[in-house]
Amino acid sequence: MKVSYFPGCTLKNKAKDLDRYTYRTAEVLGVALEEIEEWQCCGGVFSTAKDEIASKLSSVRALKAAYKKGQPLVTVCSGCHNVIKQTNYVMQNDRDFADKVNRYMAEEDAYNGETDVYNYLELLRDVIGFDKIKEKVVNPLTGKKIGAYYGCLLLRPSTVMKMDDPENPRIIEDLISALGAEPVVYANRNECCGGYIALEDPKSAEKRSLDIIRNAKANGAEMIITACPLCKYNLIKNGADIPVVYFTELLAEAFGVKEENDGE
Amino acid sequence: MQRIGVFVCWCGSNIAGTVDVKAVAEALKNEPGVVFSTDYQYMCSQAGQDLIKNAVKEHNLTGIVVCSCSPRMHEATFRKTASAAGLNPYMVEIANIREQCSWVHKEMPLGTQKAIILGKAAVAKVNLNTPLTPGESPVTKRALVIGGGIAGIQTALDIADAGFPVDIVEKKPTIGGKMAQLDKTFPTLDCAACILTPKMVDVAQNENIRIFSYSEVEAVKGFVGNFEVKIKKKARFVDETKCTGCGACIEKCPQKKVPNEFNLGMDTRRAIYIPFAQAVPKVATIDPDYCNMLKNGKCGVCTKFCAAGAIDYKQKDEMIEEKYGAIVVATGFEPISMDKFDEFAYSQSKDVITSLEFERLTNAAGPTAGKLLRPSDGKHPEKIVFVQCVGSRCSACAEKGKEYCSKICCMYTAKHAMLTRDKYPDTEVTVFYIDVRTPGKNFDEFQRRAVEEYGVNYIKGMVGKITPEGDKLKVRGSDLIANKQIKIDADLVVLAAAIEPDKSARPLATMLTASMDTNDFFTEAHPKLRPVESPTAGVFLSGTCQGPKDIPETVSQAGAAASKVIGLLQKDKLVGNPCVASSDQLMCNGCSSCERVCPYGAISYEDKDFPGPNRTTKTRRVAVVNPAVCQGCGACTVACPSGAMDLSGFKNTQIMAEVDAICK
Amino acid sequence: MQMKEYKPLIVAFCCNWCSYAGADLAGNNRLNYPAEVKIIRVPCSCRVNPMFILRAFQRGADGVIICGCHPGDCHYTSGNYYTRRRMATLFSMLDYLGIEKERTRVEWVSAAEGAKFAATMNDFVKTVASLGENKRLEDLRCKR
Amino acid sequence: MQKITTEQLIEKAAELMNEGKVASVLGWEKGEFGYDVTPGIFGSVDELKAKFVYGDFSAANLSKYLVKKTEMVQGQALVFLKTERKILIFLKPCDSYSFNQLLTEHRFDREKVYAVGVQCDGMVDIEKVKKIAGDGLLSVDTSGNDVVVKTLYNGDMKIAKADVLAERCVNCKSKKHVAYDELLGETGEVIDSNRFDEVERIEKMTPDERFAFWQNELSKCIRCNACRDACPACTCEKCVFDNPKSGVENKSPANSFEEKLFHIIRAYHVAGRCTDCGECSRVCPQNIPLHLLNRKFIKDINEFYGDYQAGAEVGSRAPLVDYTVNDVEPGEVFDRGDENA
Amino acid sequence: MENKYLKDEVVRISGVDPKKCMRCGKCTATCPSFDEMEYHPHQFVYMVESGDIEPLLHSESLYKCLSCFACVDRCPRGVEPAKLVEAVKLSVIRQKESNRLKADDIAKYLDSDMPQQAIVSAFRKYSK
Repeated sequence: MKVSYFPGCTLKNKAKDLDRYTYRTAEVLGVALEEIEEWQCCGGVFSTAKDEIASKLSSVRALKAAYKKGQPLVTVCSGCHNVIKQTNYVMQNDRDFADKVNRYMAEEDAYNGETDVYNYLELLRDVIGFDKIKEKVVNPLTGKKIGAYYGCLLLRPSTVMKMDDPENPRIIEDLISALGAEPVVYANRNECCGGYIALEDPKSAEKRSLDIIRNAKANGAEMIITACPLCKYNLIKNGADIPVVYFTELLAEAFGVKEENDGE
Repeated sequence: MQRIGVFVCWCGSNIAGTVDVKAVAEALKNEPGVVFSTDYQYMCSQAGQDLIKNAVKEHNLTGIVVCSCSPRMHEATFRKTASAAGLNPYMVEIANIREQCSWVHKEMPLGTQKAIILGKAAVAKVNLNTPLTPGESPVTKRALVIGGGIAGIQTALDIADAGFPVDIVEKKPTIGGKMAQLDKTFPTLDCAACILTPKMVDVAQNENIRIFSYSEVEAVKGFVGNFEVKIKKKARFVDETKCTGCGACIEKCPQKKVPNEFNLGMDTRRAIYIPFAQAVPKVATIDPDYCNMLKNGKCGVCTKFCAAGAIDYKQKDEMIEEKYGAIVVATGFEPISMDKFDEFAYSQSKDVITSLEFERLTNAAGPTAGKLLRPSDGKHPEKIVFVQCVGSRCSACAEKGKEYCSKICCMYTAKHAMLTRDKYPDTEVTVFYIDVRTPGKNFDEFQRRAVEEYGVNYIKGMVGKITPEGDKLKVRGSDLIANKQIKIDADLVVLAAAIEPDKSARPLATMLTASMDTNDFFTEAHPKLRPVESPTAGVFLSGTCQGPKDIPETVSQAGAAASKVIGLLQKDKLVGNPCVASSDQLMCNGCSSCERVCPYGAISYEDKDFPGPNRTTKTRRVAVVNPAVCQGCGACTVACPSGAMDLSGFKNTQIMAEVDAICK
Repeated sequence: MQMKEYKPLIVAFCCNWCSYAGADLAGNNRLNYPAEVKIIRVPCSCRVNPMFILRAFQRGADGVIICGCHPGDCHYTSGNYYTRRRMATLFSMLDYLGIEKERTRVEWVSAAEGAKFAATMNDFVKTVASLGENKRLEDLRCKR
Repeated sequence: MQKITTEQLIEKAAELMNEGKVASVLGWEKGEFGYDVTPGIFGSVDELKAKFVYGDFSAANLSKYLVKKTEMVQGQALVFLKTERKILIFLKPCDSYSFNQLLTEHRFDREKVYAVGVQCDGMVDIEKVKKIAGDGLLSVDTSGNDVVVKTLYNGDMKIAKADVLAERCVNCKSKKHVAYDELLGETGEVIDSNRFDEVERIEKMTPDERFAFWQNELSKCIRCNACRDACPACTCEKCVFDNPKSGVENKSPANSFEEKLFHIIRAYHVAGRCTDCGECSRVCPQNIPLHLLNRKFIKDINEFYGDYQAGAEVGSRAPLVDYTVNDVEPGEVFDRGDENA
Repeated sequence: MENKYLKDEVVRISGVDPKKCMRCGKCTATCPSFDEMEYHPHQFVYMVESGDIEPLLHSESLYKCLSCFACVDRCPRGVEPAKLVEAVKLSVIRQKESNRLKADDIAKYLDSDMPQQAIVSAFRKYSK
């Protein structure tokens, strides 16, 4: 199957692992990722201001490119996913906004949020199926106790993201189980790591991250996996003394497509 | 042609002061059908009524028009007068020339002219009146109460005490409902079992009451006074007539791992069980989902130990059909699921519990024999946090919470907090509240006692997140008065879950054609004036099926519902309002428009044969109005495209005749 | 002007439980309103068939008003909700045919609102009077 | 021209008849001139071959006839019940809405009907042809996208079909068949049509202009009842205008008001049930745009209570026998009218 | 007048109806940045509703919101406090020369591992 793929700025820079393992595991699963041509940065974070249009145009362009190819749009990075999904939602539900955008873009065919947006996790669960994933595992990660860290971007606002129960998500836990490891459920897995405030107020980010690491460890996690480069950065920078890796890396390991010298 | 008498009342000077009554009587004399016209000072007086009676006899009157005060005042009076004179009471029409004429218009000519026109309209209408006889239907003198909680129990006892037989249908193996699970009751703190179980025994011993436990209503047909109900008695695999409730079978049953629903899954029971010691009927029931014998034919231990020989693995569901005159719905409530509120970590920690679970945890007959111990490790909790309004007053997301206030949580939380501090003064108890709502007798005093005497720490604010870590629950809440974020490392958290109608209510409402609101609470016939009646005649509401309420309110509503039922059942025949709708089947299309607008479910359809040309018979679907159920609003008459539906007393032709008379 | 002399004929359909009682209360409190208003009692506003309204106009009424219980207070629980839909669509249609929309009105009057009843009728009569005689409903067919 | 041909339909009908599935066929019957097609009932393959036609003038909506044709009649004359065989009906997309609406109102028995959906490429309005070609029409045929007309006085001519397309087809609301057992040709989608433009144009007139417009139109009415008789929503066992008990019975107008009364009441009686099939205007010998009354109700209902298409699904609740507690007040409707004025 | 204008502006930008708030404080209870804030989420809602927005304009609290949407998701009444915070912030930084974060400042904050995402997001949030 072929899907449109939006990697985003970080995946081409500081989070090359996330990108590389996405490609590799998708190949195992028979999914061809077709990178959107000349994609532009999503902007990192969604502006909730109803009157901000320009900052959402790059997302609309990506969505529209996928629509023209008749493909779903797949993202991996939580940040990109949140921005693109929220933009798609306003294009579907805010007539006034969509009209303005379409008029600005001045192309013949209007776009009204027709594209299906999947995070790679959702693609694995809803399109491929965790059963199929299980079949592809060659190195079961038996015995590993892994805490899923969702952060805020994948789940909220839940009325828009609709990925999972925002307070008791299962999607990454189910993936961990499918890979043969043992998921560790802990309450702070959907609390914020501090996000972009790390730039201006690293102390604040540190507090947020420590709360998460502590809670994960207290519940028995020996490793944390995430979908977000910024989450990973914050957790590692702020003293995670257990490994923090991307879920795609774990997937690659289980599929036997991770090489020892991979990584930056 | 009618022979109409017109009677113009002076009402002293009330009418005669502004209206020339003689001129009115004179003018109406010439209207079609009028054979007699007169005026009198006080038509409603005995002398005035006698005047009417005499005129009826003397002039062979077939219809009467009284020009007087509002029909809301004396229509009933003059109908009785007509009746006494041997005339059908519905041959009387009133022209309201007081409230609508003499009292609001000052000039005599104007008033007189209008009075004449109103009189003409009434004459025009009477010309088209036909004698109406109220329909009569017999009343089956037996009531059905659906639900055996405190609401159903109280209603059944009150009806039975009035001498009428009552059946209670309860889906669980015992009656008692939610109240049987409670520990103490606010605001008096008497034990729930102590006040409930004697009532349960009363029910069992009352000769007028039959209990169908472990049973469900399957189908309802008929109408007020004449319901036919199918009840499914589920197989309990124990012969109720033989079982003595000795409990020997339970002791020996090898299947010990069945979650005990009475204790909300906090401990286990056997596959054969009696829900609790004071169950009524005290009869064992085999749970087919867990019984080894029923599942794979291997066991049979209970049979061996049953001295009464009551065990019957071959027992089948049984259908009972019974007739009832009235039905009382008392299906009660359930706390909502906490699945969607995992910011409170209900699914993550055994030590986050609901208030109903807390009741069992403090109940002497509960899983911890009344000792307040943490479900996770059996330790005594030193810090307890109560969270109010979990899922109540929640308008953001319908699938998550309920927009309404659940009403009982403020009081039971105060009760829990108080009892905890009373029994374990070393415990630190914090209650997070949005508002404390205590409108009830001795309610606010009770809540203040929790604070002032028992030292319960009330914080205005909500809990935002609970993080289980180690053996603690890290509670993060807000204190809006101090403008602080509060962090408490608690040992136990109790969630005051919103309550919602029992899941069985919705299908039941469909069977009863009783209406429900968007929250699945049953709606009342009138929210203020008829709060215990459903809009469907003969169906009454008792307890929380109608809306959240506490025990005293439930009991008083249960009694009110019973009195309405008694009032209905003591009648031998139901005399209806004859001003009801009926369908001219020759013109009816069977299109269902009328049925859709009928608020009472009074309209049904049947296939009927009609003679066609050349000795043929045509079968068509036509509407049938049940006059015992119809209340006469007339909504159907306008919905009907062919005009087949009409309303006696307010027929299309009658109203048009009035229009014509006024506009002439 | 001549207009002021003109007295319109108003037919008011009142539901038995609220508005008719409201009219009675107006009477009890001696609140005056024009004698041009003639009330027809119906069990519920939902009994009012559009045919009655058109019939009134056909026979020379200048204005028709329908009074019922306030939404939510219907004696029969839902009758006035149907009235509301029926009359909203009917009156809009009459307006579409070029018939003065001021000649038709729906007003919710409770049994306690005697004053509102009188005020409503005063206002309605004034409004209809200012329009003059009802010709349009009669004249739609014949070009003059 | 229609993509689906008369022959294809006859073939399908013959096949079903020969299989014994259907006893008779409800379809379109040729007239004298090619453009005067009428509804017809066909009892045999021979009859079909002789008289059946499907083309640009097969405009009639046949669903209404099912009410009488599927009646449960027992007795000597008809033995409908004894046969297992059904009646075959051909449904164009707009007919299928009427079909569903009648089912919603329990007006016929679905079990007795075999419905074949037929692709429709738009029908031609003969009145429009006459306007262009003038009097003395000898024959009208369609070929491709053209209408070929032979006339007595003005010779032969070719007219683009688009120019003489029936108004209801110009503003076609749906190419989708909402009911059928079998489909011939293709079914399409619900179309975002401009069918309310004309209503809006009238709404935007001043009240005086509106009055003048309708006075002009309705004064043409001769009270022939064709609109009522063709309307698939007018299937009452007895019409109020024929019923002495209704208080409005009349065969011909007693005064000038009654014309208007008839059309207002008729539009009101079908409000919320009218599928906007346009039969009323098509059959009106005086060419009164009666559909503009019905469309006004449809437009109002859509605006006041949310979009509703009668017949889109069986069993839906018509808006005038429904309500919500927050419905618009009749007075507020007028405010909206002012904005338009 | 000034306040009323500002309130309308904030309500317009955010699309939030602060009147829906029932004052339960769950937003503040759940806010991860509570300790860093001078004005807390429930105060934002209350102060916008009452038009008392001036103090918010000068507060550091505007820049402490993480846009984590915990308050938005957990609010029982659907008030969406985070959107109000953002709208108030925008009404400040949209003024001339009022960007919180300037391009020249970036270098001093960076470390070698910081993902681009952080820089882009911060720019989006702190500058117009």
